Amino acid sequence: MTILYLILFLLGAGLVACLAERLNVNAPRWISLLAFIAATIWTGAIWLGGVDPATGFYVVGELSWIPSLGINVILKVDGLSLVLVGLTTLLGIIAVVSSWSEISTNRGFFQFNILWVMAGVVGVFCAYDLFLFFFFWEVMLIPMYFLIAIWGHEDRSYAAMKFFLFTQVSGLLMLVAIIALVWLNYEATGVITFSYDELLNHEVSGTVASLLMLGFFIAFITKLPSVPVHTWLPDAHTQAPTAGSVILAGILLKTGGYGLIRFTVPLFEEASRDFAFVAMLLGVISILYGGYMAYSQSDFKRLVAYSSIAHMGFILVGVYAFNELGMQGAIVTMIAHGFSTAALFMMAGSLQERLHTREMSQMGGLWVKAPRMGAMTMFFVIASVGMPGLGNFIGEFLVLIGAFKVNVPLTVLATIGIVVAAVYGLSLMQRSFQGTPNPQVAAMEDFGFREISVYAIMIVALVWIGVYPQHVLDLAQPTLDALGVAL
Amino acid sequence: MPPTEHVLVLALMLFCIGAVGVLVRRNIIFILLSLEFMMNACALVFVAAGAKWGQPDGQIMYMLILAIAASEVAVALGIVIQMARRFRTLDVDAASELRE
Amino acid sequence: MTPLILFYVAGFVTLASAILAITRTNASHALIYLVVALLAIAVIFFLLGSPFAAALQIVVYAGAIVVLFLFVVMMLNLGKSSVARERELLTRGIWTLPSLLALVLFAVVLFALVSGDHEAGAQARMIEPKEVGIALYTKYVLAVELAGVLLLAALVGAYHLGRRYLADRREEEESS
Amino acid sequence: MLWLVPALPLLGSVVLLCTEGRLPKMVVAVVGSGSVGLAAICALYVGMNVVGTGEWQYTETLWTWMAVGDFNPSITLYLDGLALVMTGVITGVGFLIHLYATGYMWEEEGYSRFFAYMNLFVFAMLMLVLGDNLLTLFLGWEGVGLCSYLLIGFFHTDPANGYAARKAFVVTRVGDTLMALGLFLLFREIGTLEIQAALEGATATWPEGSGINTAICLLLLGGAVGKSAQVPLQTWLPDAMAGPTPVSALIHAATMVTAGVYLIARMQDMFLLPGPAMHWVAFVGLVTLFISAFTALVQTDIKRILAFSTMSQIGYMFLALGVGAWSAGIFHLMTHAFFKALLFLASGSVILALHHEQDIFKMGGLWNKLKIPFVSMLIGSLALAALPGTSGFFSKDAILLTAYNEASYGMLFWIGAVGAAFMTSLYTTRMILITFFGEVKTEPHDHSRINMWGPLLVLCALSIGGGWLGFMVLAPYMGDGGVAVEFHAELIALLTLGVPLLGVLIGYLIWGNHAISIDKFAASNLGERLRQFFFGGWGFDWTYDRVFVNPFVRLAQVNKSDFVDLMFTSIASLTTAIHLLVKQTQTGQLRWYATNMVVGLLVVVLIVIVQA
Amino acid sequence: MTLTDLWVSFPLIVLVGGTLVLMIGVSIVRTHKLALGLTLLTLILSVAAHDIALENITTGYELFGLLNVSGIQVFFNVLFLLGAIVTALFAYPYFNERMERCEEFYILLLTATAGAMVVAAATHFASFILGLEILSISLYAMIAYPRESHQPLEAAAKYLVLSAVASSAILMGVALVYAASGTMAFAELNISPESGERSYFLLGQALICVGIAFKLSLVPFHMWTPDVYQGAPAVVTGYVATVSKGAVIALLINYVQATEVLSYTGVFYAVVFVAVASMIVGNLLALLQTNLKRLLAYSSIAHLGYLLIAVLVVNTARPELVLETVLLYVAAYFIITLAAFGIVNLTSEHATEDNEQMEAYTGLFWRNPLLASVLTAVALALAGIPLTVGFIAKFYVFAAGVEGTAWALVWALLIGSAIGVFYYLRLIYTMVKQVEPGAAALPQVGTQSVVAVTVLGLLIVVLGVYPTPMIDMIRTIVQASGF
Repeated sequence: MTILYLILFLLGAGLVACLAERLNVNAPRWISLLAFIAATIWTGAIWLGGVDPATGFYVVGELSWIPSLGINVILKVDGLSLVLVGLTTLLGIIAVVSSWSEISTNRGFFQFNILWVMAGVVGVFCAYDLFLFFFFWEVMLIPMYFLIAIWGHEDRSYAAMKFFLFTQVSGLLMLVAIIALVWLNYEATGVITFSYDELLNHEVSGTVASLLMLGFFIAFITKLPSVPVHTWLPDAHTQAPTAGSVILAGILLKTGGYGLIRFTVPLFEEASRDFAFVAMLLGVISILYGGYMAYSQSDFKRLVAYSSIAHMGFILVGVYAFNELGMQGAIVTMIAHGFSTAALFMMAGSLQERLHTREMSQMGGLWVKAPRMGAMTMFFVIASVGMPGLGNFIGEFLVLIGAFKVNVPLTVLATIGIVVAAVYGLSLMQRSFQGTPNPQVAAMEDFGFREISVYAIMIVALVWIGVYPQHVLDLAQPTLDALGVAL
Repeated sequence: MPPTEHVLVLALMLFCIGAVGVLVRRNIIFILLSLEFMMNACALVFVAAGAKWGQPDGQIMYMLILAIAASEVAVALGIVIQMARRFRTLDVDAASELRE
Repeated sequence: MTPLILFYVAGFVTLASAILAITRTNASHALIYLVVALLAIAVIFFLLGSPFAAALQIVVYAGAIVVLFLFVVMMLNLGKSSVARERELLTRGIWTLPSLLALVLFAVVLFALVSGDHEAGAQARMIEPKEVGIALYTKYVLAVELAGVLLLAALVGAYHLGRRYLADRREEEESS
Repeated sequence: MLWLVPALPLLGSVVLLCTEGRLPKMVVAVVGSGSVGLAAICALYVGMNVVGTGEWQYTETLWTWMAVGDFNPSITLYLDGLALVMTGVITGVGFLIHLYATGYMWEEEGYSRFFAYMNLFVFAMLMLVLGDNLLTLFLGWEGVGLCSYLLIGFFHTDPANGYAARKAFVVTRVGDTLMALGLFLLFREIGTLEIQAALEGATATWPEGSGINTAICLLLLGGAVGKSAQVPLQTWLPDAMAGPTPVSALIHAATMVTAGVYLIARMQDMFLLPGPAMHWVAFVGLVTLFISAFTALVQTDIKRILAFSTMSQIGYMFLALGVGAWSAGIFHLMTHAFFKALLFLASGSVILALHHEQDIFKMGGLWNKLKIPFVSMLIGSLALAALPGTSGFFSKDAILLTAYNEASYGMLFWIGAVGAAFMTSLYTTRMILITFFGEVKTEPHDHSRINMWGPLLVLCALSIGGGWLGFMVLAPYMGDGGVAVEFHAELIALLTLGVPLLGVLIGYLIWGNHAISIDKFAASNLGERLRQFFFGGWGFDWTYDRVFVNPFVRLAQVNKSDFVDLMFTSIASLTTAIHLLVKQTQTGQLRWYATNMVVGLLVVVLIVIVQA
Repeated sequence: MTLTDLWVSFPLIVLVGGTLVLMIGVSIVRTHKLALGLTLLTLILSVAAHDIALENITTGYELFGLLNVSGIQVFFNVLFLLGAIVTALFAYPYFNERMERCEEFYILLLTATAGAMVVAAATHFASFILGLEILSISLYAMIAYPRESHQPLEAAAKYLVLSAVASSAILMGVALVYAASGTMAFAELNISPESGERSYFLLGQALICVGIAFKLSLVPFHMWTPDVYQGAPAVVTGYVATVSKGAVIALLINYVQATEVLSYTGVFYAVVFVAVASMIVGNLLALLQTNLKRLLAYSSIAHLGYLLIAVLVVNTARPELVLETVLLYVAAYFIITLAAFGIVNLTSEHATEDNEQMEAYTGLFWRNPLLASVLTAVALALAGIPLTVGFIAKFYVFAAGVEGTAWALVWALLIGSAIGVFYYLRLIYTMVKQVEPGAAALPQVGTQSVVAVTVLGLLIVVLGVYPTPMIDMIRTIVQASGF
C-alpha cells in the first residue's frame, strides 16, 4: 500500500499547500519542496527496501475499488516503475525550485497543481489495473492544464487547450481499446476484469488486436509525442511556465514511452511486432523532423521543445526494435532526457525571467554577462546532443545499436539525427549565449546558489547515468525479462 | 361505416393542413388554431381506429385528447395574453430575442 | 352508401374549412371556420359509430375551447389594424415552402399507408357511450385521475399567467 | 596507475570548471599545465613498466560501463606500443603546448576556462587512445570533438568563430556518425566492441575477406576522415584556425586530427583482411595530400597555410596506412606532432607579436626581430619539407618507399607523394620567405617569456632529433617490425631525397630573389581562376554550401511554423466554420424551428419507410 | 383496486395529495415560506412513500395496466423527487426577490414531478401521453412564470408551440400504431412482418420517435432547446434539463425494452441518425458559445445523444448493462446539471437578469474559489474527465457501445467528446483568467444555495472517485427488476 500512501501524501500536500497560502504567501512552495524531498527519500527507501522475493515487486498494493466491474486499485512497483517514480519525485524538487521566484500569483494553487500532476504521474507509473491507469492518465491532465492556462505566457489559452485536446482525444481512443480488450476477455473467460496481469494472459490476435493496439499506440505516441501528432508539444512547452515545461518534458512525455513498454507491446505482442516497422519509421521521422524543426525555430523554448520530439523518436525506435538493447536504450533515454531537457527549459525560464523574451534574436552574447548560465546551457546542450559520458548518449547508443540489428536503413536514418542534433543544439548555443553581445540586453543577473544547486543535481544525474548507467539498467532489466518480449 | 383508410387519409390531410398553418402563420392565435387541427386529426384517427377494432379505447383516447387540448389552450392563451401585454403584438416573430 | 357519401361530404367540408381557417386574416372569421370544421368532424365521428365522441366534439370542442379562443380574441381586441397587418404578412412566397413540405410529407405518409394491403375491419362496430363509460371508469380510471391532475396543472398555470397582479394594474394605470 | 594518466587532466579540468574565474591566474596556469605534466610523468612511468615487462601489453579494467544482455562494454584502459606512442605525444607535446599557452593566453579573458577545456581535451584524447574497446574510444572520439568545438569557439563573441566551431563539430560529426554505424555493424556481426576481441573475431570470421568487413572498415574510415580532416570531410580544419593558436597546435595539428590515423592503425588487422579497404585509405590520403598542398600554396593566412599543410601531412599518414606502412605512418604522426606543434607555436608567437596579424603579406623582415620564433619556424619548416636530417625526412622517406613498393598502385602513390613533397617544400619556402624576409611591413613587439620560448626550443630539438628517436628507440617496438628502410632502388632514393631540395630551390627563385616571375601568370585570367580555385580549397566548401547547407537553411525558413500542424489547425478551422454555419440555424424564429422539425420528421419517416 | 395497488401508487398519491393541500394552503395563507415548506414536505414524504411502494413489489407491479412500478421506476422517481427538492430550494431565493406571487410555482413543480413520475412508469400510451402532457403543461407555466419579463414569455411560447407540434406527432403516431395493432399497451405492441398494417405501424413508430426526440431535444428537433434554456429562469431550466428529460429517458428505455421497437431496422437507423446527429451537431453548436445557459443547452443535446448509444445497443448488449448505463448516466447527469444551473441560479439571485454570460464568470477562481471549483467539476464532468462522476457515466456508455459493437456510434461519441472538451475547457479557462480591473463585481450569494451547490459538487467528485456504492445500488435495482 506504500505507493498509494505516497500518492495520497502528494495529493494531501497539494491541498495543504493550497490552503497554506492564506497563512503565508511563501508557505506553499516550502511545503511543496519538503513534500517532494520527502517523496524522493520515500522512493529511495523503497529502492533500498529491495524486491520482495515473494512477489517480484518492490511494493505491491491492492484495494477494492469498483468490484462489480472488476476494477481494483492495484499498484505495483517494479524496477522500471521505481526508476520513473524516482525521476518524478526528483524532478518535482527541481520544478518547485525552478519556479521559486517566477510565480507571483496564486502560489498555493500553483503548488497544488504541481503536486497533483506528480501524484497522477506516480499513479500512472504504478497502476496495474487498466481502468486505474486510464484514471491517472487523465487525472494528470487537469492540473497540467491549469499550470499552462493560468501561469503560462501570452498564448497560454491556446496552448493549454491544444495540449488537453490532443491528450484527451487520443486517451479516449485508448479507453475504447481498454474496454474492448476487457470485453474480449470477458467473452473468452466470462470474467470482467481490468487487471493488467489477467488481461496479459488473454491473447488477442488478428485485425482486432491490431486495432486495439492502435488505440493504445496512438494515445501513447501522442503523449510521447511522435510526428504527426506532436504539434501540441511546441505550443504547450513554449507557453507553459518553467515548472510546467520541466514537468511536461521531464515526466509527462515519459508516460507515453512507459505506456508503450508496459502496455502496448506486452498486451498486443504479435500485433506490435507486425507494426514494428511503421512505429520505427514514425520514430525515425520524429527524430529527423524534430531536429529539422528545432533548427527552424527562433524561440528558445520552442527549439528545445522540438528537440524533445527528436529525442522521443529514439524511444519509439528503441521500443519497437524488440530487443533488450533497444528497450533499455529507450528507458535510459527517458531518464536522461528528463534531466537534460528539463534543464534547458529551466534555462529558458531563467532567461525569460531576466530578459522577458524567449526570442533568440533578442539574445546573443549572453555568456559575457552570465558565464555560469552560459556554462550550464553549454553542458545541457552538449548532453542533449548526445555526448558520450552523459546520459543521453547511453540511451541513444543502445537504441541505435539495438535497432541496427533489426532494421539497417531506418537505423542509418536515425543516426543521421545525431548530426542534426548537433546542428540545432549548437545553433541554440550560438544564438543565445555566444556571438556578439546584444546591445539591447542590459546587465543580467547570473545564477545564484539556488539555481546552481538545482542544476548540479541534474548534472550529477546525467554524468552518473552517462558513466555508470548500470543502476538504471539493472532496475529495468527484471521488468523487461518479465515482459518477455524483448528477447 | 367509412373505410378506416379513407378516414386516415382525411386525418392526415387535416394534419398536414394544420402543420402548414403552424409553419406559415405568425400570429400566435392562428398558430394555436392550426394546432387544434392537428390535434383533431389525431382524434379522428383514434376514433376511427377504435371503431375499426370495435374497442372503446379510441374514444377514451379522444377524451383524453380533449382534456389535453383544453389544458394546452388554457395555458397557451394565458401566455398569449401576457405576450400581448409585454410585446404589444401577437406576431411571434417579434418575440425572437432569444437567438444566436 | 349514404353514410359513405356523407363521409366524403363531411370530409370535404372539414378540409375546406380548415384551409379557409388557416388562410384568414381576421381571427374571428378563422375561428368560425374552425367551428365548421369541428362540426364536420363530429359528423364523421358519428358516421364512425362513435356518437359519444361526436357529442363531446360539439359540446366541449366547439362549445368550450373555441369559445375560449373567441374570448381572448375579443379581449385582446384585434381590430382592423391587425387584419391589415396579417394581410401584409401573408405573402404568397411564405406559403410555398411549408405547403411543399406538407405535400411531400403527405405523399410519403400516403405511400406508407397504401403500400400494405389492409384487412377490412372485421371487428368494426358501433361503440355505445355506455361501453365507453364503463371502460373509462374501470380500465382507464387512473387515466381519468391523471387527466384531473392535468387540468389542475392547466388551471394553476392559466390562473397565474392570466390574472392581473398589483404590478400589472399599476403599469396599466401609468400607461392610461 | 594507468588510470591516473587520463584522470589527472580530467581532475584539472573539473577543478578549473568548478572554480571558474575565481582562482588567481598563476594557480590556474599551474593546475592547467601541471595536471598534463603529471599525466606525462605517469605515462612515462607506466610506459617504462610496460616496456620493462616485455609483454608490450597492459590492460586495466576500471568498471563495466553498461551491461545489457551480451552487450557489456567496460571502461578499460589498454596500453601497447601504439598507444604508448600516442600517449607520449599527447601528454608530452600536450604539456609543452599547455606551458606555452600559459604565456600566450595570459592577457585573454577566460583564462581558467581555456585551461579547463584544454585539460578536458587531453583527457578525452587519452581516453581515445587508451580505450580498450571501441565504445570507450568513441567516448574519447566525441570528447575531443567537443573540446575542439569549445576551443575553436573560445573567443565566442565573434560570430565567425562560433560558425567555425559549429562547422568543425558538425562536419566531424558526420564522420562520427559513419563510425558509429561501423560500430553497430561490427557489433552485429562480431558481437563485441572490444578491440582485440573484435580484431580476432574478424580475422577468424572473414579470413577470406568479406563485404561486411570492407563495409565496417569503410565506415571506420569515414570516421577517421572526418576527424582527421581528409577529403571529403576536410573543410572544417582551415576554419578551425579561428581558435587560439595553442589550440591549433595541440588539437588541430598534433593530436586530435591524427586520431583517424590512430583508429585505422588500431584496427589494422581488419583493414588488412582481403578487400579494397586499404586502397580506399591510401587514395583518401593521396587525394587529400595533393589537394591541400596546392591549396596551401596560395593561402595568405599563416595559420591556414599550416592548416592545409597539416591536412596534407595527415594525407601522408593515410597513404602510409593504406600502403601498409603502419609504423611509418605512426612514425610520421609522431614527428609531425613535433614539427607541426612547433610551427604553430612559433607562428603563434609571431602573431602575438604582431597584435594578432595573421596575413603573411602584412609581415616580412621579421627574421632578426623575432629570433626564437624565426629559428623555430625555420626548423619546423625544414622538418615539414622533409629535408634530410630532420625528423620529417625519416618518416616521410619511409612512407614514400613503402608506397613505391605497394603492389597494385605503387607507382601512382609514389609519384603523387613525391609530387606533393615537392609542393610541400615549395609552399613552406614561400611561407618562410614572405614572413621573415623582405621589407618590414608591421613592427613586432616581442612578449615572449620563458614559458613560451622554452617549449619552442624543446620542440625544435624534437623536430630535428625526433627522427632519430623514432628510428632508434621506438621502431623496434612497433607492431610490424619497425621502419627498416631498405634502399631498393638508388634512383628512387635519390629522387626522394632530391625533390624537397628542388622545391626549396624553386621556392627561393620565385619568392627569394624573384628570378622566376609568376606575376604575369597570376594576373592572367586563368591564373586568377586557378588561384581562387586553390584558395577556396578546390571548391569543396562552395559545393557543400550549395548542396547541403543552403537548402537546409532555406528549408528551415520555409517551414518555421510546422506544416504538420496545418492538419490540425485546419480541422479546428473546419470545426469552427461548421459551428458558425450551424449556429446560423438558431435564428430565434419559431416558424423556422417548426419548419425544421417538419423536415426532421420527414427525414425520420423516410428512413423508417425506406429501411422497412 | 386492491390494497397493494394503493401502496404501490402511494408515492404518487402523496404527491398529488400534497399538491392539493398546498393549493388549499396557499389559498388560505399566501406565504412563500409556507409554500416552500409544504412542497418540501410533500416531496420528502413522497420519497419516503417509495419505501412503502418498494415493499409491495417484487420485480415489478402493474397498476391498472397503465403503469408499471419496479425498482427502476422507483429509482427514477426518487431522482425526480430529489431534483424537485433541489429545484424548490433554489427557487426560493430566486423568486423571493423578484416575484410578487411565488406560491403557484410550487404547485406546478409538484404537478410536473407527478407527470414525470407517470411518464417514467408508463406502460401504456394513454398514461404516457397524459404524463407527458401533465409535465409539459406545468413546464409551460413554469417557464413563463416570471411573466413580466420578455424572455421567459418568449421561451414559453416557443416551447409551447413546438412541444404541441411534437405532442401532435406522438398522438398521431400512437393513433396509427393503435390503428395498426389494436392495442396501446407497450407489452402487447407487436406486428407480424406479413401484416398489411405494418407500414403504418412503422409510420406511427417513426412519429412517436420524432416526438420523443423532440422532448429529449435531439437533433434535428433540438432547436427550441437553447432558446428555452436561455429564456426560462435558471431554476426552471435546471428542472427542464433534468426531470423532464429524465422522465422521457425512463419512458424510452422502458418502451424499447417492452416493445423491441429497435429491432425494426428502419426505426433503428432513424434513431442512429438522430443520435449521431445529436452528438456531433450538439457539440458543434456549443463550440464558441458564450452564454452559459445556451452552452449547457447544446451540451445537453450532445449528452442525450451519448445516452442514446446505450439505448440503441439494447438488442446487442446485455440488458443489465444497458439499464445500468442508462440509470447511471441519468443519475450522473442529474447531479451535474443541477449543480450547473444551481450555480447560474445562485449567482443570479440578487441580479435582475440571470447571470448567464460566460464573461460574468471571469476570474471566478480567484473571486470565489468554492463556486469555481464546483463549476470546474461540472465542466469536467460534462466533458467526461476522470475524478468526476461524468467520467464514470461516459465510461459506461463506452462500455455499452463497445459491448453492443456499435462502432459508428462509438466513433461519433469520440468525435463529439473531442469537440466537447474544447468548450468545457473554455468555460474553465474563463474562470481562471485574471479579472480585468474594473470588471463588475460578482453578485453576492446566499449561504443555503451555496451549501446545496457544494453538496452537488462534492457528489460529482466523490462518486467520480468512488462510484462503487452507486454502481452497486443500481446493479441491485436492475437485478431486482428482473434483468
